[in-house]
Amino acid sequence: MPAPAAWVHVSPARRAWRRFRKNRLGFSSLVLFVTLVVLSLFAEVLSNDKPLVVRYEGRFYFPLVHSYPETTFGGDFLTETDYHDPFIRQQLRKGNNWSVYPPNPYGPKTLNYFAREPNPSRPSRENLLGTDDRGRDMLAQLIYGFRLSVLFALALTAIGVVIGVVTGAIQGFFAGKTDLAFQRFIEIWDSMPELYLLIIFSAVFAPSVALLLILLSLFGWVGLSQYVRAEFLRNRQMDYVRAARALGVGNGRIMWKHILPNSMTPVITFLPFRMSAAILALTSLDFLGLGVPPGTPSLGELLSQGKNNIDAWWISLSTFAVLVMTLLLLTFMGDALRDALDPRKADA
Amino acid sequence: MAAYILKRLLLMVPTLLGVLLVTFAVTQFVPGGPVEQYLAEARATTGGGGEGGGFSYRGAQGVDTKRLAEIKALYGFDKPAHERFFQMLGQYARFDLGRSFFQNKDVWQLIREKLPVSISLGLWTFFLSYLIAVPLGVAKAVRAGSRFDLVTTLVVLVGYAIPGFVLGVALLVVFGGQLGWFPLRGLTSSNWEQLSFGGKVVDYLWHITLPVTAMVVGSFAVTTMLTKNSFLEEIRKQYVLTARAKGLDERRVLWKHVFRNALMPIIAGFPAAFLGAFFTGSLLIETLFSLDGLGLLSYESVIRRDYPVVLGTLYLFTLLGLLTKLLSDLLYVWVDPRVKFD
Amino acid sequence: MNEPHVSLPPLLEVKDLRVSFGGKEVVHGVDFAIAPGEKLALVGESGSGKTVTALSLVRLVHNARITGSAWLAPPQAGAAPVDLVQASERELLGIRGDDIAMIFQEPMTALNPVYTIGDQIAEVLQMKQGLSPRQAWDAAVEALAATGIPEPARRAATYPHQLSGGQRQRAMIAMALACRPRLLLADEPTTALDVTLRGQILELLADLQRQTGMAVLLITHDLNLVRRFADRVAVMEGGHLVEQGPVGAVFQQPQHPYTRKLIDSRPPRDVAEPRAGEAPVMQAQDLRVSYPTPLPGLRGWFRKGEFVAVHGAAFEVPPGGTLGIVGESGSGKSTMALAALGLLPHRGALQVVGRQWGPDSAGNRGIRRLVQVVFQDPFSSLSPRMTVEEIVGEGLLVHEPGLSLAQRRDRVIPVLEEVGLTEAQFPGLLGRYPHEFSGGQRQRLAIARALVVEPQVLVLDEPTSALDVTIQKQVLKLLQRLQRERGLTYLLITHDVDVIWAMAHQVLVMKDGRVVESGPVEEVLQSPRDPYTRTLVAAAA
Amino acid sequence: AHGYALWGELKQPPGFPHFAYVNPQAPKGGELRLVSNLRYSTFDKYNPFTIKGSPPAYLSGLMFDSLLSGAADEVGAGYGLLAEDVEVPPDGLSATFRLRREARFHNGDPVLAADVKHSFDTLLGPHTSPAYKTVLEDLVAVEVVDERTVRFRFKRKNREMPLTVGGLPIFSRKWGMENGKAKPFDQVVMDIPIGSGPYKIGPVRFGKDITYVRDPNYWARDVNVRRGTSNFDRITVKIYTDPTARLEALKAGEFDLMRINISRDWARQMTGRKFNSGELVKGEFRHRLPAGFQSYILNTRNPKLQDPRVREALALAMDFEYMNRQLFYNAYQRVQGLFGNTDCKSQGTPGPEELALLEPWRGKVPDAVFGPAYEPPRTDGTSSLRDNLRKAAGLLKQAGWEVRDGALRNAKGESLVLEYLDSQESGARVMTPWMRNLGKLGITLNYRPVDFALYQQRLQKKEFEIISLNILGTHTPGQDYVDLFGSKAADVEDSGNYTGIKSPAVDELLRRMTSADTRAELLPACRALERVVMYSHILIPQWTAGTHRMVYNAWRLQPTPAMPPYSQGEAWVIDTWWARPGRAAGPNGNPG
Ligand SMILES: Nc1ncnc2c1ncn2[C@@H]1O[C@H](COP(=O)(O)OP(=O)(O)OP(=O)(O)O)[C@@H](O)[C@H]1O
Ligand SMILES: Nc1ncnc2c1ncn2[C@@H]1O[C@H](COP(=O)(O)OP(=O)(O)OP(=O)(O)O)[C@@H](O)[C@H]1O
Ligand SMILES: [Mg+2]
Ligand SMILES: [Mg+2]
Repeated sequence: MPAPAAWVHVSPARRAWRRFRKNRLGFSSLVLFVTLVVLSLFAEVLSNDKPLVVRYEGRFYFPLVHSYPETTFGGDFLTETDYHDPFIRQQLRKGNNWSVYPPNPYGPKTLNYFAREPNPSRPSRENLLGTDDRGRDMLAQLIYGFRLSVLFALALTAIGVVIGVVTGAIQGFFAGKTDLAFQRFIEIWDSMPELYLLIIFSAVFAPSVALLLILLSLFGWVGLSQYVRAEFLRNRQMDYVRAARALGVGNGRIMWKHILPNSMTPVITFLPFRMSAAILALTSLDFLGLGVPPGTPSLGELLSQGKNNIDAWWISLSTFAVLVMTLLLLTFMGDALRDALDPRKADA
Repeated sequence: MAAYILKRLLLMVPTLLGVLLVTFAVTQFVPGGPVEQYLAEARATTGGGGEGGGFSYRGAQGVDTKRLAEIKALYGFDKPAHERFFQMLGQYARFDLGRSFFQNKDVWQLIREKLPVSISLGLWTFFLSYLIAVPLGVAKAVRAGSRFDLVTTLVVLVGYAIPGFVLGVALLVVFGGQLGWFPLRGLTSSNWEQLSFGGKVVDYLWHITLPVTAMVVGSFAVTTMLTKNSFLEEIRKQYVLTARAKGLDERRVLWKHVFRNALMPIIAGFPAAFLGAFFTGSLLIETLFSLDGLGLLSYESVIRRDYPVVLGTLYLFTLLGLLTKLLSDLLYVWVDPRVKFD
Repeated sequence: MNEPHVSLPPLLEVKDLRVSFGGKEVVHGVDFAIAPGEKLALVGESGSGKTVTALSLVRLVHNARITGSAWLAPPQAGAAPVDLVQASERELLGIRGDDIAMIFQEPMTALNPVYTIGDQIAEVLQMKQGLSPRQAWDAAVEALAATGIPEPARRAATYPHQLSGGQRQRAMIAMALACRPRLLLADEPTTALDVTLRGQILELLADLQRQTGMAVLLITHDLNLVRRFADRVAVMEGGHLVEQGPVGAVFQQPQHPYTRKLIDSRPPRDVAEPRAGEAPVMQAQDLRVSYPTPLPGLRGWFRKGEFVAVHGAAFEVPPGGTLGIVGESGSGKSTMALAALGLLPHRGALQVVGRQWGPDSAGNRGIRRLVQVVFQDPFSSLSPRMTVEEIVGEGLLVHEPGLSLAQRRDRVIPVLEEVGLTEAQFPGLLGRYPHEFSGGQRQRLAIARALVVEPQVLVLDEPTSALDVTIQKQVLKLLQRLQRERGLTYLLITHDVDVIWAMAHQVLVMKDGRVVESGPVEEVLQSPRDPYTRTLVAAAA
Repeated sequence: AHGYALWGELKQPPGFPHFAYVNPQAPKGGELRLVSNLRYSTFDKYNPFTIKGSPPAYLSGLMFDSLLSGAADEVGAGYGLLAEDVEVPPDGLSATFRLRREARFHNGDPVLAADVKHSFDTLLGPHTSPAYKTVLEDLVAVEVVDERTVRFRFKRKNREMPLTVGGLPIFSRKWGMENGKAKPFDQVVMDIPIGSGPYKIGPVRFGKDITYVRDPNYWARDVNVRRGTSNFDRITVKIYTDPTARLEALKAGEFDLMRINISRDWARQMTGRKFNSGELVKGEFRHRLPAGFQSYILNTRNPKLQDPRVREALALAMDFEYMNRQLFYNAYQRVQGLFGNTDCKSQGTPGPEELALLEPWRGKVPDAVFGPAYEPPRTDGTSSLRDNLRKAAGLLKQAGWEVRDGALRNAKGESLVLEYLDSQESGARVMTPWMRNLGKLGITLNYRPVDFALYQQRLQKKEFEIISLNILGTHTPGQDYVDLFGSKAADVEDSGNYTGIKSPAVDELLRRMTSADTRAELLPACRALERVVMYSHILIPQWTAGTHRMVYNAWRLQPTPAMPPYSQGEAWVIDTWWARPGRAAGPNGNPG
């Protein structure tokens, strides 16, 4: 019987990947999510107030790459051109001049200065999803907000998961004194007046996304760590752990290879939720002046705008839709991942 | 076991000390203590002209240094920090939580007053969310991958993704304001005293429907998914086969055999959920429905630098938190006899 | 080939049963029938599909496609028979437990870890016989007692992980028998039991059979058992039923070559003499191991009781020697082995390769490599989320971190081959997970895992209990060869006197936590002094 | 005299029958339902004067009388309420009040001089808000002359003092007495105040609602300053902690009156069944209250903001017309100067008196002060934003700032980056257009929201570049302006001189203002000051609402025909409106 070579070299990771692929919902979620993230990485091309190409008086200009002062196009100011300014638009339309704008001709900070309705204005031909309460285009806000929020959430979640898993694993695995001491530490740490710490920080530092990431990471791991600890407390008593010990496997590897894969349920379950919590956390600190720097588009900010402008349904509805979609994609991916990591699921 | 419990109980003393010390130390560095806060409040006025005006200025109302010293003494800030700390510890040892800086009450009394609201919201939210989430999670696990699973995931996640306050506002506007089916604020009607017992019950339920809904809708997604995944993890193990081979019906297999094995992660979330539900409350929902609960109390005391309330509630809740945590650790052992803490 | 043996209409008639996992068929059309009250033994090579066949009769195989038919006669004459393969889940609910009970091969993983065994047995009684909780509990204790578990009342209140391998197995049996099924599927029910207990269990089965007319499908490797117990025997090989017939006939005139091989195999004694004069590799003096047990009532809150599993044991194993440990189930053999491995706290002196086991396991890393172990319950000792390659290769990764992936693989594959697991037989072997194997295959994985690091001392706790005689022979031969070539030292725990005979230099007999007899194998087996040893030897003969 | 006026002329003669703006025949009865307008969520005491705790809304106005009563159609005047006579000697160092014989506290006791002294002693005591001590800075002593005569002695001549002391609440000595002994004032918490006002405390649901009930035997019901006022039998104040819930409750008919502060709510939210049916009515009432000057404050302590041309350029980039249209629903008017809506406002070119004050400083003050009055830049009509920005760029260039590498830089290559400090995130919305326009000039304006306490701290220490301040106006500017613009205040921590302006000219004008003896002296000084301050470009004026925006229930409330010009809005309704008979019970008996 010839050994089918294809089988031999299928690593467990490949097998897991195959199982992941088999979950159609999860896999298409992954594809969609990655596509969205990648697209949002190119947000500048999709949604921007600067034209992609300008032809002005016989010459080509690429405002996306280069910044041209307004004087280039016959304006008054030496600062970068505002391509939405009616005067400039007129200039760019004169004679043989032409320009190509991105599909959505608004950047994250572009005000629709000439909107017909007070801000927030409802969806119109100009602003497909309306404007927010500052007069910025909602679609642009969503695109850029999605990018920032998702990247931020990914980072925050990753950090939180790593710390949470490591601390939880250590407590659960060693139990006894280690656990006792660590738990007390967590109790003290967790009851620290977070808000005051944040206020102190905000007095010292100017708000930035990085600072926010650090601050939120300080406390974001505790919850997960409790779950991981519980799982480890149970699983460390399993026979296969004892077997690994007998084999001389070190504690680190026992935790990592033997116990952790069997303790992933809470971790995987929480991933999507932590992500969306992180997205919301981006603005929860705004009132302390610790949110993202004001004016940075983020989904959280849009949500709070939605709350303050309940009659402007287009703000809350579209933000909410993006949020739900993100959460759904993540959950389906999480489900598929869970299946993929479960060897008892049939894979071939 | 008793030794372990005793050890844990004894360890609560240093833990509490640590918590208090850390918090106290932090409060020493927070800009704008109660004195400044007081002065700012005395200076700022409400109302005024229009939007974006910062705070209003009403002529010179500067406070000279003598008066400043008086106010400081009023808040006990004339003494050095360590003295205040030890004084506080002495009080706490006797379960005297001190008096609020800004309200004419002691901390106990404040907490006691806010408890009905917090317990009302917390109790219902806690029970409803677990009572719905766990069976739903089990049902989803059994039917993993089916249409039912998909649809419920969708529903549950949509519920989760709506921030509580947005949902609260929506409920309030639609069912409270537009339709007028539910009251807009409070736990009871103004004629509560005159109602019969049954009437009181109905009135109470009528009042808490909207806030509890707003809190519950987002609260069971996590538990549901956790239950589902935890069940899925267990459901393929061999002992489930044994249980099936014994001829047990599906309900018994799930609820007796799998359930207890899958319970660990659910229990791990208990202390936080419990404390969160009962004692932290929800600031936004409380504000929205004008419910005067602990959420609002904690938030306002933090923002106004009402340190006795901040520290007093912290002390109390930490103590309760430690106890629930001990309880949940003991539950681990009870649920899974293999768990050992040594 | 399968003319009905008894004239009664069959209780169960299996036709062309095929089972496949993910497109790969492992049972290729099996036909057999069992009459009421009949005892059919299913024997066959490890991995030939016995367990899968049995499980598919109650449709308890995950992710498997089952075809063919298995008609179960109705309890009352006149009602329609049920096809177990096609029956609805609801129908099966009524059948499982009531009509067909199952004893699983690996009791550790098959028992619910969070309920006491008493609970698990009583549950059946409550459900199926409508007993009150109290009555059910009492009946459960009785059922345990019937299986020969000492102190059944106390044991009923313990959790599966607090029992010895044999005790778990008996708990499993008690549970299956509790509901008085019409058909018992017993998958290797006695592997962890010593000969005397085996007799007792068979007695128990026979009793029941007399009382209720229960039919038994006995899956086993133990041909003695088959001879003594079964009416008919069916032989499986590679997913096919190759031979079937009355026990006497098959044993006297085996038709199929595999059957012949099976019947002829008896592990030959082939032992190299240990290197005398050298310091013993493992040495124990006055070894005492105990487990904490809860005390009842309020006292239990403040103090823990102690169950002493091994009292004052002493032994010595010279390099290249084999110490066989036999003894009653629950007598403390596994406990002693675990202590010898430094996995349990112990008192008394214990020296391994000239070193004392320290209290902390981290400092013992060096010894770990030299001392390896094959656990009694292989399934639970294999990490469920690791593949064969990872499981077997792990020891290398830990002890020879310098090896590349390919080098490791080059070491892993031959060892697997030596225990009879080849890529040819199992496509994708290296990437498989433990649950995708049969009981015997898992046991061999555990052996391979221990062998791959080339230890000096090997503790083998029932290493061949799940292996059919042919594979057993192959494995024992391997062990003997390794001993000869590399001077390996074995601590061999087994119930199988044949295995002892084939392998051991010295024997140690345990009962109730004490060593009752020890000495060179010839001496002990040929002129046993202790009454227990005597029964053991007599029963095995 | 029967009253006291800042500048000596009372509008109403002695013995006038009632104020012109009330309906003396207004029927009494019915209920007025209000919503609490306080910042904190509950009330926990009935004593509005102590430091700790929060009293219910409207309590002190409804329960306490004062010696004098203001008139809503007149500024700087008070007419005797508890006092039937007030005498201020020409030296202005004291004021003597004679109490009315019929004045009674709620417990029936007469209001005596000793009560007045007790009230002031208490307010100046250790347990009350320091604000009282600040306003009574110039009070030296309160003397009981006889049973019903009380004299206040002042440190120095201060025209406002008689009005100040006449306006403070008077309460009984018996308030807070326990077994004949007075408790320390800070422990007087739940004791029902013993005042002499028109209302008493009725049913209370603690922390949720409070109802004030009219005292039918109110001693002053026929006194001229009270005639036709306090017409509602009950005034219920409900507490709603969330603004959204409050609005919804309004729409559901839970209140009879609510003042709307946010233009968006006013423009977009006031819809629904009750508005369509005409039950709820949006009322915009133009007032003549001083506009004050809500402005962006430029801190000139900062080197970047020291050049007036730079500051002017900043002002030019602010496009108020856009903001009003896009953000405020055209609800506001531009603030023009310091004294909008008052006689102190400067108009046209300076008159002779103003010139007399200004001439000595020619050259030391901006030349523009001698021209037409200040007017903030506009973007409608003749000039557009582009023009303004062009002008601003020109000014910046003169000041040595030019655009290089995409940013505005000075000779040293430093770019112009400014920070706007705020304590609420929502302010960003308003700042966005200005930030955008400044960006066109190459100026980066960062928005930096911080926690309120931190904000206070930075303000106190003057560590900011730009903030926004709502400075309330007054018809009688005085000492406060010294604190706002005086050189001395510029160096005092915690002073009101946020801009850091230090100008001898301003100091001199302020001196003239505070020492003015007549209005004729005061007004030119004020106007000259306004010109100098505005042309110094230290403030960028923002906007102001010239109206009170209130929603009221027209089925339940009957408004008086016209709002007196100096009314505070809600007070007008509470004091002078009455319940419409017939419909008063109302179709909505919703319990709340
Ligand atoms: N879940 C699974 N997925 C894939 N293959 C499986 C699975 N379970 C069992 N097998 C394969 O099916 C075959 C039959 O297994 P089975 O457990 O029936 O053997 P067995 O006859 O009981 O052997 P043993 O005596 O060793 O227990 C084996 O080759 C095994 O590798
Ligand atoms: N964790 C435990 N807690 C308490 N008692 C235990 C525990 N593990 C084993 N025992 C008891 O210790 C005794 C010895 O068990 P051990 O596993 O050593 O038996 P054994 O000789 O290996 O038996 P078998 O042949 O059945 O495997 C048994 O009576 C068992 O009930
Ligand atoms: Mg098997
Ligand atoms: Mg054993």
